[in-house]
Amino acid sequence: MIDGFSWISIYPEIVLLAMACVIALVDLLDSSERRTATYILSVLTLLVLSVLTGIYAYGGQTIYGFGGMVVSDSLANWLKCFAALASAVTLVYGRTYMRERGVLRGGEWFVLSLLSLLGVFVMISGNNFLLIYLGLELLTLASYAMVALRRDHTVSVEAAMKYFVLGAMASGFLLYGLSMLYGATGTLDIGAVYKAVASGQIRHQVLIFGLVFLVAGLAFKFGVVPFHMWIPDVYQGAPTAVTLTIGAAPKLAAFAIAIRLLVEGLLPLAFDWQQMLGLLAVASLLIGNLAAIAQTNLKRMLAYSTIAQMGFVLLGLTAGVVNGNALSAANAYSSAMFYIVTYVLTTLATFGIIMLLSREGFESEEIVDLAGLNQRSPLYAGIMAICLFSLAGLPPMVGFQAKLSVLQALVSTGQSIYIGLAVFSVMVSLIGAFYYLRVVKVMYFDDPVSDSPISAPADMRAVLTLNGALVLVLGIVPGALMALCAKAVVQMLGT
Amino acid sequence: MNLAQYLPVLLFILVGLAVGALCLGMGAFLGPNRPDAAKNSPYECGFEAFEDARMKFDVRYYLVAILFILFDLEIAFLFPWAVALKDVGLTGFIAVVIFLAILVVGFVYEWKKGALDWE
Amino acid sequence: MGWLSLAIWTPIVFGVVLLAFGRESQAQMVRWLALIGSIISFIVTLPLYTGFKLGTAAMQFVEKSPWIERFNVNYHLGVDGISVWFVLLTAFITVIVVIAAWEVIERKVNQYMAAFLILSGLMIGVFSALDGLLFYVFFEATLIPMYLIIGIWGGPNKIYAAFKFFLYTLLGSLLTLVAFIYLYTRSGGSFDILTWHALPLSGTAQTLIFFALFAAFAVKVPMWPVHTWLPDVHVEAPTGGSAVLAAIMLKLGAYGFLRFSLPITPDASQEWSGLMITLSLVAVIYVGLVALVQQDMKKLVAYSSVAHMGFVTLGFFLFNDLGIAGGIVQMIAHGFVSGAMFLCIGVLYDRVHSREISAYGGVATTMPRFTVFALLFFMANCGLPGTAGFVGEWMVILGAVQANFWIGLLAATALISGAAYTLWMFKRIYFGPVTNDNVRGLTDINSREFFMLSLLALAVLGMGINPKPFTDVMDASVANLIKQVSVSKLN
Amino acid sequence: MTLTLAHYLTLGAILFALSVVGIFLNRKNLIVLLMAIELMLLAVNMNFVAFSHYLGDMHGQVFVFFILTVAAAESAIGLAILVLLFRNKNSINVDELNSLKG
Amino acid sequence: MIDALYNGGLNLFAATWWSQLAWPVIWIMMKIVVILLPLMGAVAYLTLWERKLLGWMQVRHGPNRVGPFGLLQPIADAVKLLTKEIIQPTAASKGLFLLGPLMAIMPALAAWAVIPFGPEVALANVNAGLLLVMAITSIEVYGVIIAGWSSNSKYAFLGALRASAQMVSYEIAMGFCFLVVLMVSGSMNLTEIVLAQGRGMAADGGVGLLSWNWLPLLPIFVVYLISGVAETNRHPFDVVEGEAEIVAGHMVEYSGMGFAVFFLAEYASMWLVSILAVIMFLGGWLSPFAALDFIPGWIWLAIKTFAVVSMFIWIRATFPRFRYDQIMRLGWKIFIPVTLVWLLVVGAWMHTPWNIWH
Repeated sequence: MIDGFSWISIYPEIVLLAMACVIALVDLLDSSERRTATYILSVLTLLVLSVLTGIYAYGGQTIYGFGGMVVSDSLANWLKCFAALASAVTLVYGRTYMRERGVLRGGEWFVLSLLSLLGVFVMISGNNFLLIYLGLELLTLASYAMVALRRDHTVSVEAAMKYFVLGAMASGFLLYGLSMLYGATGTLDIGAVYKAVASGQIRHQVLIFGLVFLVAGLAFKFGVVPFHMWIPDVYQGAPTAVTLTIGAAPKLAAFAIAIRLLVEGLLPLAFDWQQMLGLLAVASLLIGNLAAIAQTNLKRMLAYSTIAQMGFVLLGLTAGVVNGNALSAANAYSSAMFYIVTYVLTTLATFGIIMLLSREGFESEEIVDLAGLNQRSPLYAGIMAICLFSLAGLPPMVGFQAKLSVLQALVSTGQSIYIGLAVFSVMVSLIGAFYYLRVVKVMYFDDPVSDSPISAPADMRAVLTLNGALVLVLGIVPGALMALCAKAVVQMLGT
Repeated sequence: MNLAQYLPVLLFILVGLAVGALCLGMGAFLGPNRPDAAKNSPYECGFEAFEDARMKFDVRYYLVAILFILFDLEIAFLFPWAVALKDVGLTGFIAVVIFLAILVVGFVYEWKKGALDWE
Repeated sequence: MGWLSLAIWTPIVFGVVLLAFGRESQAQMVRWLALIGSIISFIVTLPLYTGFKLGTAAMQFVEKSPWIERFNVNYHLGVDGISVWFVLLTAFITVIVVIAAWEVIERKVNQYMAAFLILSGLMIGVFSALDGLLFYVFFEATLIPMYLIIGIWGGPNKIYAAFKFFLYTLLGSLLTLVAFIYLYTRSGGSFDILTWHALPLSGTAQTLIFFALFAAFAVKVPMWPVHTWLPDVHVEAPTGGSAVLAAIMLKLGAYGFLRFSLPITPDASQEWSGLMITLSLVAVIYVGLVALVQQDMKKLVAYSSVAHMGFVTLGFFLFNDLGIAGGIVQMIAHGFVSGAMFLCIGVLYDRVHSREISAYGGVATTMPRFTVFALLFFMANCGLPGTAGFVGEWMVILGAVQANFWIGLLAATALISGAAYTLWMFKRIYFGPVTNDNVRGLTDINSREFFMLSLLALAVLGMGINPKPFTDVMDASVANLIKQVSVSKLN
Repeated sequence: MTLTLAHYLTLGAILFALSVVGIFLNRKNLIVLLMAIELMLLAVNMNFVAFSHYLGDMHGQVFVFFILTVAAAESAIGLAILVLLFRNKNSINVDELNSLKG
Repeated sequence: MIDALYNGGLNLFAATWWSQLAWPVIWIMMKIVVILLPLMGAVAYLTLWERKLLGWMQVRHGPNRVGPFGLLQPIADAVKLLTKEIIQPTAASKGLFLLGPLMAIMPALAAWAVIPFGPEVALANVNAGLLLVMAITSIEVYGVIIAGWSSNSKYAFLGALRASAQMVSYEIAMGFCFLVVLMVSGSMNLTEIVLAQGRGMAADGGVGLLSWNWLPLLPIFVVYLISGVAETNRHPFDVVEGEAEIVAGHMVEYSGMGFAVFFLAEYASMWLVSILAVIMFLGGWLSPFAALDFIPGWIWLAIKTFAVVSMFIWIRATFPRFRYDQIMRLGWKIFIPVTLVWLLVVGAWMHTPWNIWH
């Protein structure tokens, strides 16, 4: 279904852009510190968007629009649906936090969040190097600004600077890779790139040269070793709400562009990029987990844990093609998708708790700040514990199912190297279990340092509880989500 | 496109620099050169200059620079469009209207935020 | 919803409900609710025994419905002669533990009770799961409540113990997961345990799987030399935690050998049985000697647990009827006895707050009623005929003699050391003059403790005098298991 | 001597390498860092334009147009962050970006 | 005659390097000189004309001592400035300090390369002419910044900041003006822009004056003129060098020829802005009425440009100096919206049946 414009393929983006503009203007009228109008409007927009994209995704149609620049398939729409939800949840969690730090006074946070989400959307839907790049930049530029939103906070600004430099460099790498691929294939369209690469007419070395840079750029965006330097600093330095904005929805986008570029565009080169991803994954699992142990700052620890978790996602992506045979592709990519979706879900709740506990002038970033949480609030301690166990990959949390699907994808290749990878990943996740457990220990076994009551607005409480419950429930009944991921990926591979 | 067309421009640029250099050179050659400490000190209405003049300055200058970049780029985007306006027709015009609408949102935003106020 | 599902979910639902009553003022209500919950949970397991059809090795009370369709994972439950008693045992011990915690636990009562109820449901799930993944989920999930139990209500060194427990057992089970996934792939996409039983596997694959499974189960049992976590954990865990740990959790590992290692990798099991028997004998003899020198009551019982579990694994790897059946009986018996032992220690600890054997002496004079119970359990622990402890050990030794006289002889010597450390400890604690004021001030057990201990005493005596209900149930299954083990799966 | 595609690509690669070296070796001034980033994008532009010319395909040049725009937006944000950093730390020395560690 | 000259030079040496490279360069240099010399003269005498006109407007004589009617005054000024010492402040950055004036005068001169003085009479009749003008004139701000920064004096520094902020602000409005002109002309080639103004109903009817861009684009024309004044930092937008506030702005540390070069640049810019106004809005070398077509195009161009320049001086004489915030406000809050709106109006207009630019 290719026609000239196919506006239907970009309705979500149009709505998002229009509402971002409207909200920016509405915010001008609202000078209150709480920004209720902006807040409600933003969250409503995001919810409407997630419903809209959800309906699209459920319909399962694949629509190419604008001469093949844009693709709206069910993979894209599900990812968009989850990204919109993640953003909405982020806004709910972060509002009080940001208000107490006086950052809400500008109202930029909402607009920037929406714009970064727009970038995410464009990345997810982009079927052309140019569009993917633009989406990426929209996302990252908004993110840079958000990290620096606390203007008088040295650490935030420093984190923003680091993020900026490394992020810009990452874009540079990605672009350089793209330029090489463009030169080799003569096209920016991913479908056409695929055809050109599959034809076997193009010199392998040129493609590999481009691929190396491309993978490096992607690795930056995922934040995997050795391109992970920004993750800990940014996670720690940014205001927690912004950390969440960066750590949640954009991960979905990173996954989407990895799929679009590597799978849809360069599947014939899978043998090469799988090797690279495998190496990156091993390094991230090892370094992420080991470095996390040494952390005393919770956000930093979670940052390193993110690195390790992304290693798992990459592992899922490496198992797609075996011996030039893409039979296990659907299995592998859907496992990676399931992993990343559930990871985002879990991350939302963990950072939600961190924000919940931080008050004006108190960040609650250190692990010891969680001491005795169980005695202050069993509910929140429970949610946090569920999330941490999930991150550690313990059943019956959803993290287990995610790790299971990735391991399953690895083992089902039947290759001893992949089985070796599976065993290795399992071994290092034991290290991971250690530092997650340490946080649980602090929450449950240590005595509280303060007994001030934990208060949160009703919407945040409700969403947080739901979020935590979902981490558990999805672990017990993961079937639907898994099937959804599988269906989306199969459909994507089919077109 | 013929690059040779631009040779005169390049030459003119060089000549422009040369004219400036020539004037300065002649001035240096013809004029006296009798420096002394008071003469060579920065102009400070008679006060001693006691610190580096490159001090912090009002952030609004910086803001102007940033806004300039954005608007100038946007003009750069419109240049090709303007040239081809008669060819791209109504569709092209509407596309640019959308483009400008987004720009105007930004413009209104910064206006209301006070980024354009100088007092 | 079948009886097995009820048995699993009743305690879990009660546990989750209990979590909602966190206020101190609700503590009493929580206790009663937990008691009612555990009793109901126990009652719903009874039909499993009464309705159990003898003489068949087939799975009974089977429930099967799709769970994760993408991986062809089913919610597949069922029990056979090997597992059915453990379901009952688990539910029974949970009732005891709830009673035992009645006055002792004052902090976060609801969480304590909830943890045990949920743990109980999860462990029943482990025993009744017929789907590999389901088994694994239950198996791993038990770590979380146990970790919290040790960490929150444990002794001074609880954090070290909790981490050691968690990481040791997690390490093993993660490898098992890989093995499971491998089996899943090899079997063409099935997590069904019974399918795995029939799956032909090459020798190398069997060996690798055997050791991957060994990693999880041996740690859990625990077998020498990976038993070191057990004494530490027992020492630090609260009484209830120790009881559940010794009575049931250790059995998860042994049960895993029966359900997975032996039938899935029969050739590897045969091949490595020498090693397994050696490790078991080391556990039985060496650890028994280690137990002899312990100063800490709980540590002593913990080492004795390791020794007793050594009997169990020894029996399993003899590959004869008596050995395996004896091992299972020993597991059940040890469930009652070790649970009782820890509760006895708990009774003393609650009063004196010391676990050092030397801190006691002459307890018999101040707590006569309690001493009677204790004597019974201690005797059972060293395998006195007429108690539960005797049957299993005796069967295993007979099985060992059947297989190889020297193994039987070595195993039999362990009875002596078992008697030695148990009785010596008993003597030091209960007999002799009253050594200090603490002991002098002891009050005898109250009616709650009396009730709790008599329940256990009944079980221990009942099983010792009439073990037939236990062995009858398992005959067909054990015979089937031996058939499975003896048929090679190579090629 | 005629200029071939390879010449342009080599120049692009050299520029790119220079910028990467600039980013990693520069320990003194953040502005230099920003300039290195711009240089990196220009190196990419060089590639795109060269390819576009030799392929006879306009898309590459369109891409360059967008890269330039993004580069401008990027430097705007980069400078904004730089100003904030200077206000907070009174320094734009790369070595002084050290409050985050671990 | 010109062709003969060119061919004569071409055949001077029978070598490729000569005919391909050296002679064309020399030929272009000669043309540049032909443009440059009158331009320098015009710049010099613009200073005189400014003082004269100002004098007359204020009912006085202006310079009248040096030569008849003061006609030699510019030369005297030049000689004076030439013989003055060029002071280099100790605190200044030496290289940049000298680079500043160069960067100021270079764009003011180089932009003339693309200015058409008649049909086919342009040094470089390039297609991207307008873009080039915009690009080159943008460099002017570097001169200001470099001068202010390198002087290392507070007055210079602040003056440079003010000047550059003002210049870039008005550059946006100016860019929009260019844009609108482009829209209606459909070409960036300056010759083409002029020629496009010669077409249309009014021109066909013999009244070319009415088909020039100034009428349909009147708001844009006004904005352009005023932006032009601001862009050259002329009165009443000359707060950057306001004597009362910051003395001479970024030029405060310059003396002698250093100062003179800035001065030259300013006046050359004035000419440039004026001639651009004429080319874009006032029909370039076209005659206003068909009846006057006999007068050569370059005379029309000269007359029109002179008129615009004189208007600059007239404005100077008439208006009081703006406050800086007023300047910025005018640029951002009035000119940009006005040009934006007019851009859309023109765009829409061009898509109606009443489109007058075909």
